[in-house]
Amino acid sequence: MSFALDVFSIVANGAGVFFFVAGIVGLLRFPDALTRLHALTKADNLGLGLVVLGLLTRAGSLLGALKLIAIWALVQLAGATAAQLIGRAVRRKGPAV
Amino acid sequence: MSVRLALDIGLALLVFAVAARTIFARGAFEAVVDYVAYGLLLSIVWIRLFAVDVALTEDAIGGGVTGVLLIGAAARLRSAETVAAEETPSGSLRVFAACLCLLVTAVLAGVVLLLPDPGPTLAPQAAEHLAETGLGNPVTAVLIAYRAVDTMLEKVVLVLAVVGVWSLAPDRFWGGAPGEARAARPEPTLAFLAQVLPPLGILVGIHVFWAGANEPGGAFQGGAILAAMWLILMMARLTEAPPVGALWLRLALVAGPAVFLAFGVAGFVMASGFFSYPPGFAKPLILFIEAFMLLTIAVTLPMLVAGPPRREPRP
Amino acid sequence: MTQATLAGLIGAALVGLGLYGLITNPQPLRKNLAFNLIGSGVFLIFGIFARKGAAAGFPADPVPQAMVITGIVVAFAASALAVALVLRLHEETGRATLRPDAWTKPPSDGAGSE
Amino acid sequence: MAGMILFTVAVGLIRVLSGPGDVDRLMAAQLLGTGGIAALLLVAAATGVRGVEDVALGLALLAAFASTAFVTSAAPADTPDPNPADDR
Repeated sequence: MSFALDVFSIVANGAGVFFFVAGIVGLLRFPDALTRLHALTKADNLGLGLVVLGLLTRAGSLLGALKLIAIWALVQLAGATAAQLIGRAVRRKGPAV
Repeated sequence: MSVRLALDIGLALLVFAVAARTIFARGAFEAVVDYVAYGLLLSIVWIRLFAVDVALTEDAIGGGVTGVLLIGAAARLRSAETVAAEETPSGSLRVFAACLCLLVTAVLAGVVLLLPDPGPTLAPQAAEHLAETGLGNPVTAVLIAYRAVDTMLEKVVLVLAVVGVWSLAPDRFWGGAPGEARAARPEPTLAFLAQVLPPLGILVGIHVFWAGANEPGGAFQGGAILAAMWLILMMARLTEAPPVGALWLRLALVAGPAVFLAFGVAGFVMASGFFSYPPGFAKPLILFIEAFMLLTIAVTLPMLVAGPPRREPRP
Repeated sequence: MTQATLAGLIGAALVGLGLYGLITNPQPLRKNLAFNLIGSGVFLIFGIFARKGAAAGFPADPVPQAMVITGIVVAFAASALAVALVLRLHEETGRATLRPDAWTKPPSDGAGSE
Repeated sequence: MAGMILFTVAVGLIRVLSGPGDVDRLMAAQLLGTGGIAALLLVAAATGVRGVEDVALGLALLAAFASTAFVTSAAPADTPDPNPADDR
């Protein structure tokens, strides 16, 4: 059982890292600010989400697990808000800002 | 172990690269964003040094109030940048400065490499009396019990800095509020964030403060998080900075050092001397003092960011 | 222990880097950033003292750690005051420069005058 | 694992270095924040240091601050918008 949990943890963490890499590649390769913003939010949500999921299996206590979930939820909130704000700034001033 | 060492070297190079960016970036705004990123990396370095309390301070202050202060300043100073760019010193001075800095770095690096291992330490002394303070976190014990005068004076420095910032106000604005008048309509997205975040932030701030007695955390870190929450309310324009003449504001600013000092003096009567706590009551007293310091920090830091008064006081 | 030494070496490098920025960069805000870099370099060197002083079951000596925490807070207060001074100077003269001869000229004098 | 995230973050930083505009720099800083949180959690799991969750929690709370400060200070309320019609 613990072996299965370990495998799950490693797979989830690996998938999280994959999304971070994907996000960075998007940030580097996409042509304009709005599409780059799109890539950024995916990395934020899925990358950290999967890393947190992987680490949840190792959380020692309920409080620790709740903290991990809270971290993810807060980053979701921050990411979504920042994306909105940046997106609006881009639209207001044009992509060259 | 070798993987970890490689990681550490990578982290070190990263920190250095971002620091170099901060110095050599073209525009001030770029430099400031680099500096914020640098603060984040630094808190990872502190984790690697097993100094979690420091990491918490670095990210609570560096990620919150410092970022807001510097980004705001860079945006205001944008128009002055082109003028200042003409005053870049000559090539020979740069070379001289570079040589000087390399020398300083070399000397410091030599000192670092020549340090004895294990080095001199006060940890056993800190551990010896830890039980008497009733605390589990040695860093908090050092801050509030062993080196209490330092910490009290540091709060005084914070208050003096606020006095300094406020004294930059033009005469006609004295007693007024910092910052611009509230906008007619706050930006909806920002307002949403500023409504959701503070309740959670206050919870986390108080948790960090409370946990600070035994786990990494404490009044500084908790206070900096609370300060950031007040700041986001002001940034979203859901609330305004209070006028600097407000009595409650001034009381809150001096509450921390005043209470701390009062208990320090009371140590003469209740215990063996200045800033000593009566045995058995140390922990409740420390938490009581820390609660007021939390308040002072949570009020001081946003006032430092908000700057001098910029509006005439209401009659 | 190599990690601690490494951190100390970055600290040394950061002090040098910050010093260079402090000397050569003409903008006060950038000087402020550079000064903060020097500060954090010094803090990191404190960090290696703390880590090397690990004893009595603590992973790091708490005394230097507490001093660094105090230092971070004081450094913030100092930067906030410095930033306020620069902003006020800018409001007053339209410039942000440390050259005294530039302060007396009115802001409308324009950028091309020197 | 933490290394790979750190590497990702490093490449992200190159973006910070070469970003064509302030917005890109901000996006890189945002991603760096999230990546930093992930790296922090993984480092904590790998080395078993206590209390790192609280550090990550603090970072997560403040993750939106740089972007917020940029947006609110980019158009200060005391200077009139140069061309208000452009707002929408």
